Amino acid sequence: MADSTMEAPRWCKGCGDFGILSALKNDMAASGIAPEQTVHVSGIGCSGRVPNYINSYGAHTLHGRAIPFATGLILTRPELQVYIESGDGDALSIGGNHLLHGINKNVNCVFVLFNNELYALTKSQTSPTTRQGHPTNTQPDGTWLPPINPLRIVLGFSPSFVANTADWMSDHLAHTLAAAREHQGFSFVHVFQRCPHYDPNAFNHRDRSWPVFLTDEAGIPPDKRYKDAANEAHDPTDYHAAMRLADSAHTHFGLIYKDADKPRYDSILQAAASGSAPESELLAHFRL
Amino acid sequence: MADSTMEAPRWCKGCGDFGILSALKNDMAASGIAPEQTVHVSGIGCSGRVPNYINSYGAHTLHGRAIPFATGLILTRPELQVYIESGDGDALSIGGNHLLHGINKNVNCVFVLFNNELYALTKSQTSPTTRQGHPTNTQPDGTWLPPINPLRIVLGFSPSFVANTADWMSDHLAHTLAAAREHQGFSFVHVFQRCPHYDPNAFNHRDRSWPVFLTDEAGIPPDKRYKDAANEAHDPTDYHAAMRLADSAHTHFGLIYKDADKPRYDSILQAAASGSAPESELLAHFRL
Amino acid sequence: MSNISTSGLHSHRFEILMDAGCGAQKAGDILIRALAWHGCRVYSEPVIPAEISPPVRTPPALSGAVIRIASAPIQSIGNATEVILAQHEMNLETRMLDGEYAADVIVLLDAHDSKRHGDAYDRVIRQVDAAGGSVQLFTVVPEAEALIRSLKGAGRNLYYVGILSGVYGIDEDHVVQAIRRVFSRLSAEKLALNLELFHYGRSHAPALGCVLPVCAERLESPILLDGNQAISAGAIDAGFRFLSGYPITPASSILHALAHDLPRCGGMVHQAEDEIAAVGAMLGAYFGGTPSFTVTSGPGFSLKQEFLGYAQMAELPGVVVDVQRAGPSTGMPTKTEQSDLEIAVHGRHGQNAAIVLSVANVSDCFYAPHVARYLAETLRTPITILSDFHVANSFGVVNEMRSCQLDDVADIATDVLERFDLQPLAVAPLIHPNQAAPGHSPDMRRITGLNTDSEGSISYRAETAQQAHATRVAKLDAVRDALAVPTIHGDTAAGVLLCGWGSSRGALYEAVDELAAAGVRIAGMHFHTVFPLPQALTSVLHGYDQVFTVEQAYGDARHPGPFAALLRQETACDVRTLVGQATGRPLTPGTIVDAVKEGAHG
Amino acid sequence: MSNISTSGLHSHRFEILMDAGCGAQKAGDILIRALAWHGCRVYSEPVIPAEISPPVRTPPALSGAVIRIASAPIQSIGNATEVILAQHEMNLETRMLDGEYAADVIVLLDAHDSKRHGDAYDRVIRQVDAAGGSVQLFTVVPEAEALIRSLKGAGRNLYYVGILSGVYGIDEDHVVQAIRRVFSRLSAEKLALNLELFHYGRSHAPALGCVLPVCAERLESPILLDGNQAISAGAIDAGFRFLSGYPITPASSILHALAHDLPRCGGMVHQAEDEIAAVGAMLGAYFGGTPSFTVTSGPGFSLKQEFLGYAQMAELPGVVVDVQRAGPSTGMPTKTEQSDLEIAVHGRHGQNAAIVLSVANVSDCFYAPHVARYLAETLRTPITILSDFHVANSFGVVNEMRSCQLDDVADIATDVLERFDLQPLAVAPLIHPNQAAPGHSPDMRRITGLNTDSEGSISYRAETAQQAHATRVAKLDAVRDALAVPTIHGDTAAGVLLCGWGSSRGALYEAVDELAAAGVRIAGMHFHTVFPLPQALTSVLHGYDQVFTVEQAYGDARHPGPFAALLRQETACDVRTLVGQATGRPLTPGTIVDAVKEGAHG
Ligand SMILES: Cc1ncc(C[n+]2csc(CCOP(=O)(O)OP(=O)(O)O)c2C)c(N)n1
Ligand SMILES: Cc1ncc(C[n+]2csc(CCOP(=O)(O)OP(=O)(O)O)c2C)c(N)n1
Ligand code: SF4
Ligand code: SF4
Ligand SMILES: [Mg+2]
Ligand SMILES: [Mg+2]
Repeated sequence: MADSTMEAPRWCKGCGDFGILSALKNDMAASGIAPEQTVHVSGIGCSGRVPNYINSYGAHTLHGRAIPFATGLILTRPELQVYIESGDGDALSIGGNHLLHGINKNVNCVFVLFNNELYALTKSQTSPTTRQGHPTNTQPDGTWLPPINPLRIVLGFSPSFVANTADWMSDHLAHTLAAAREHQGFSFVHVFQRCPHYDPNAFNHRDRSWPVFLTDEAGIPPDKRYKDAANEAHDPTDYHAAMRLADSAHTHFGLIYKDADKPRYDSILQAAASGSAPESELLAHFRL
Repeated sequence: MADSTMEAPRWCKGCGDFGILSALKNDMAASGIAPEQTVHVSGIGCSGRVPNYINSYGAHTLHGRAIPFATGLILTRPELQVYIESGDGDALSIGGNHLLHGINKNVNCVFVLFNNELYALTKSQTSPTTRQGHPTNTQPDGTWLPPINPLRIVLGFSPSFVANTADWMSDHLAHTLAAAREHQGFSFVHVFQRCPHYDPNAFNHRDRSWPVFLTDEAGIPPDKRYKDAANEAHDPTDYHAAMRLADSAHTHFGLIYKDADKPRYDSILQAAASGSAPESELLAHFRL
Repeated sequence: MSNISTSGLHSHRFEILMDAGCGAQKAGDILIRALAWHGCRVYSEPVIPAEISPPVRTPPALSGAVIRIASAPIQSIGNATEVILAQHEMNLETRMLDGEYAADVIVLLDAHDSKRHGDAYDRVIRQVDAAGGSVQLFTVVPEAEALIRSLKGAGRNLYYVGILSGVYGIDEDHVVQAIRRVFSRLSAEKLALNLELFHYGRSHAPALGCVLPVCAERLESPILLDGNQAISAGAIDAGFRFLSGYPITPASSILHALAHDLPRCGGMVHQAEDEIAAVGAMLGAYFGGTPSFTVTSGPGFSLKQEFLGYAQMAELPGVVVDVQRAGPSTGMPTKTEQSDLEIAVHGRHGQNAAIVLSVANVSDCFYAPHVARYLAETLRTPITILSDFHVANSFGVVNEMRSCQLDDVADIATDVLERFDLQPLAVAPLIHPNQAAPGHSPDMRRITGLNTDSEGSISYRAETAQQAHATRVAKLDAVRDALAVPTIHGDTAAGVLLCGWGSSRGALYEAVDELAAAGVRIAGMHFHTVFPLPQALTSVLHGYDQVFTVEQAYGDARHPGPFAALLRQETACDVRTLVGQATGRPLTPGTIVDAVKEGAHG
Repeated sequence: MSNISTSGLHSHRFEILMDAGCGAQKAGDILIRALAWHGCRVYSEPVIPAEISPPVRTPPALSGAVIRIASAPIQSIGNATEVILAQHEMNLETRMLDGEYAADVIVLLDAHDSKRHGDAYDRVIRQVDAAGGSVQLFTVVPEAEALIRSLKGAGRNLYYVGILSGVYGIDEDHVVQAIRRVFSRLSAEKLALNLELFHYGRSHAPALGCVLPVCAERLESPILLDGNQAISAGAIDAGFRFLSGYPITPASSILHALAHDLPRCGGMVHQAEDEIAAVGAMLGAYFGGTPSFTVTSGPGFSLKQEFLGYAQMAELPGVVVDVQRAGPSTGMPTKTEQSDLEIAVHGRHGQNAAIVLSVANVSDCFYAPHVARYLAETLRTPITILSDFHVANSFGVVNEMRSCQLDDVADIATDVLERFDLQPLAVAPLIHPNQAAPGHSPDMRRITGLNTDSEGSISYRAETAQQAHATRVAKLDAVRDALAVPTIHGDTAAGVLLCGWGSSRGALYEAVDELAAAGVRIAGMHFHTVFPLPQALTSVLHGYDQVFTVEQAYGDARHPGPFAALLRQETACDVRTLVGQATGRPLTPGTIVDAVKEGAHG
């Protein structure tokens, strides 16, 4: 262990977070980027613990606020590789507005949404993605509203990269993270994440024939271990096709949408910041 | 004037807010609902002043927070008619997350977005809807990013009612507000609003032939005064058609989308709140 | 080493420690009930792990119940644990770091893990021995182990319940009854297995010669609940029909309880998208005339401040329950601290000090919502109730609280107000005459966060601004004037006064009693209403030679803790902090006693 | 009534009042420059309307410039206006409500609107007369009116500049030069028209017999700027390269200035989606090693608190400039108040009092960022700078500040620290040894808002929690120990002490001087660093018979204002508030003088 403050994961047995953690570690290794040039930024939740378990720089920030913190870092240290880890409550409930503006600003980072469809760390409350009817501690007679559709919402924000994957598809997850990292901009990676402790019946993860993998040259290859799964051709640059796919995001995995030309706020600000006017003349303008 | 605390509007000459204010007053009159059964709730901005200028109950709340305040009111007083007034900065910058969740909860109210494409009250800063290149005090060399598309974003939130209109189309505005009020749920009314003080060149409002009005039986009738304007048939229940229209929202006016069946959080909570268990037995459960 | 020594009030403390998920808290629940039925006064505190289900045999996995029994009413968890039952040596070692064990502690240690972790067991046993305690290893009988295995590890806690109930000689019927009650949702079959495990444990209990402290005076109608359950029930009884909140430890269980109960009483719980929305919805509902409140803890409380300032400006009532946890920032969510006094009083921009109540025990928790609603609606201002992790989660067996079914706040019972040292307010200053809710005509209320004059119209005039400030201060004065200086506990003629607030009451009073018994002349004063403070307090405090605070927040002789700072600010008396403990653990009487004794020497 | 009486320091105050959008502030700008060139010391304050362009001839439309000139350095706007030029009677009537006119005020009132509003004119003129002042109606000459009409109403302000420059006999060349400077972006043609209007006004100026107070000592390199401009320039000079903020009055103009200037120095301004995001981005940038700050005002400051507590916990540096406005809540955004002292010190959940600096004038504004950055980086903690609407918007003519181009904070000049009564810190306690920024290996920093031990590892242990609190308190002590008690202004042997902070300095010092001149023995003490306070302060304050505060926040003899409360808390001295003014208007020397005199009688 390279660092005294790094810790052993404290998640429940069978938690999907373990799979995402290894995928993130593997992606760092695959990237060839030095750990000290990598920063993991997270919010609060079970998912928020990731930075403490990875050998890199890390910031476990506040509930819902990982994106603003990361934005300041990315703007001023463009050479760093930044990953953001956030839960469905963190990103879509308290932090929804930062997600909108992060995606709109399209700052360069890999954003990983750990969607376990509930608030786990605070012991099972309804989150925006909890399925209707599922009982939680705040809606004990069953969650009242249908869940929001994260992919539809994110597509509404006009993103530059949206992919759908799952914690249990290690191969697909690895390819997705790599594609997200290689994309220059805000890469939104939606990961279905199992929370066996509070919702053992979520997701159809045992059925290997059920997923449909999206295929395209520029996309993410289907998971090799899912031999019986169907493939479906999809052009990730077609926004309205992506929008239609969003409705079936519980079965369709892969690169949903990509816009390589979306302007990046970070590049624009960095370009503008290239001046170096003589500081000593700061007050000249005010001379009488 | 019915009330000592009602005030005369203090907007600049030619401000589009005047037109929206009269439309709101007219709609109240048309509704037949008593003023004391009506509440206007607003955030902060030039637009936020509306409740002070209307003869009804009013709450001029905090910047970006009109929706949460209104939500508490609507949940507990379902018989009231609630209008929410909010600016593009108020609703889409600081208040974006409340908009997402207000629309998702689909509580019954008429939400009016005053989109003047900048922060006016604070003297011209870039807002999320400011057009790229337009100089403001915070981006003096011209706004860096393309504007966000409010209709696309709102459609991403899976709304139940979305309409597009403009402060200068008084007839169309009136019909839009009426349709919004009659719809039971969160009615999102996007109004292009002129701010001649800071952006005299925004919007193509002098050209009466330019707007395209959407037509449908269940929709909003075209503005009668725009005789040369084109009409275009549009089925407001077709989500993906609405999504495509959103991209041309600077020219297309009318009812973009409507979903009469979207569940309403307010009705669900009100139905659940019908119990009247004997309070005196509150502690019975804890007896040893 | 056979007889357990009990203090003056015949109190005894023991605890059960296990890995998270193994049922230590259920075991505690069963024992508390059985002990209460047996006739003991009981006070209990859970040890709650910080993670959902941390890996077994790690420090974060520690979960447990600390139970204190006594022959007289108690309101604190006491000083030191005299008997421990621990599942394995790691639980024991972790908990020992808190330093809350009696020197001669007796540890009953399950030997189950000792084969694989012999060295660790030896090390920990030596540690206990070195400190003067003793460890008795025990082995779960093979038949029971087999049963537990068949239950996939469950049921060990029932075996431990058996052991402890045997050690203390708790009436077996009471224990069985308690098991049936706690496991009322279990299938008959599963219940039978658990009862079997209980009996195995009971028949193998060692004889430690413990004598149960039994209270002569029986409670009339004893109930068992924790602080958050009491606040939840109290809120309904106080007439609140709308709760909006956002999940956060340790406040969430109020949301959970009321999500179940409020709809059944015609109310609703709204889980908002964040804490700003939660407080906003509360104010919107109150604007509509519905008694409403919100619950939160530290981070959420910070987020609510902007709206609380708005409520003062717009004259909206509102109630915030802040269940404090250890801070700053995310801090230690499952640990206790009196961390939010400063923000509660002063935490908003602009000048708008707020009225703050606090709770010392479960009975207070039930009545605080009534008093908060009374003040909020009378003065049209938001009120904060400060609870804390300790009160929220500690179980007390108390007499059932009186149902008030408060409708019009003017009807509040004076004895309920007196619990918070209050009389009915003599005057209720208001900035705006019109406080009508929608539906009333003709004068329709329009609220704003902008400065307004006495009519409610927006005004930027010098005079109206000063006047509005004066009226807000007059609201505080109205409370100040209605407040009595809290009754002295202990020696009313002493020269030294110890002050505390909120959950420190039990420890403070017990410490004063113990010191009195030891011949130390000392007085204790406990505050339920923490801001404002009674007008007469200044002269009272200046009457003492020395005034100290005991707080669960950082402070020392040179650095007044937050409550000492507040008393200094209000009275200009040189109040110092004697105990300023920000460890995440509740104050104990012993810490206070020791600090007083040390102070007397040094 | 021909000679204007000036006080001891030969000061004189006049103002120009117009409807918003008519150029009153441009007129003020021209006059200030011309007066400074002429040799006067100048201090000026704008009257800013609350709305963008409120309807003309309404109270909210009032816009103007208050200009004080003197024969010696001044730092306050003084007491009372002696000459007013008003566009119409409504401007005059509205402003009179502030009650800041000399009894014998001379009003030059444009008769332009008197035909349509004759009754109103008469009423207001009678009002002025009744108070002892006098009104001289004047008419803009027809040729000029015609010109103004051709300019669609613009240019009237230049005519007024002409009148006032004539009244005071300001060197005409200086005025023309000032006009050219202020209108440097105007076309030659438009400029010529404006100059023409100026000349019309000048040639029709009445003779009031005013003598300009000229200062013997010329400033070496005079510059003219307001507080927000000075903070903006200071921030660049102090090495800040990242500003994140969200627009809010009266802080926005810092964003505007730096949006222009920072990129030219290799930095950037980030307009975030809200204030929470703004402070978060600031901390993220500082985590990356870039000196960063954020600017805000009241409502935004409330929203930033959660992240400021995080910064203390995670040991991140950061600087917040809070330009205070009148509160609570939305309050009066275009009015001044010392409203945020309490939240700045105490406004976060958890216990984490923060270091707070304040500024008294434009020179302070330039240097405060340096000191804040020094403290923030040395102690790895966020620092707040409290400015206010008055300092932010008041123009002072001062000697050009010395450029420091601060790179390594250890190189900060001691005279810059001394401005805030500070010496270099002797020790810099830290919770965590590892403060590396990304890019450094091998020990990679991981931050969290959870409690951590001295290695930076998450810890829920009692001991580490207490220790982390102690270290945070030690950071405050490090500052406390480096602070000197501020120098006494006035009678060092007086028994009565007046204390103030931030922008009250000019008024406080002038009042003390005036009282001394009148034979009253009194001392003044002004604080730049408001929290913590110097260790020796307790004994110093206890040495006085009476200690009072003068504050721009609510307080009175019975209710200590926020600064009095802070002094009481820190020193346990019975500090009272003598002037507790929360009117939205800056403190004046006269208010303080009167209060002292009254206090002496009553
Ligand atoms: C401001 C604030 N509000 C609330 C909390 C309590 N809290 C911690 S995690 C969490 C939600 C976690 O849900 P999610 O983001 O889905 O993460 P998960 O635990 O499911 O991975 C909440 C509400 C907090 N820490 N801070
Ligand atoms: C918390 C907070 N932040 C900032 C402000 C300052 N503020 C007032 S209005 C406004 C933006 C107004 O823009 P918009 O919502 O578009 O309304 P408009 O004035 O254009 O109608 C801002 C930033 C505030 N009042 N409160
Ligand atoms: S509670 Fe759920 S999300 Fe959290 S660690 Fe356990 S399984 Fe994972
Ligand atoms: S600034 Fe713009 S939005 Fe505001 S009142 Fe003037 S014209 Fe209207
Ligand atoms: Mg989750
Ligand atoms: Mg706007």
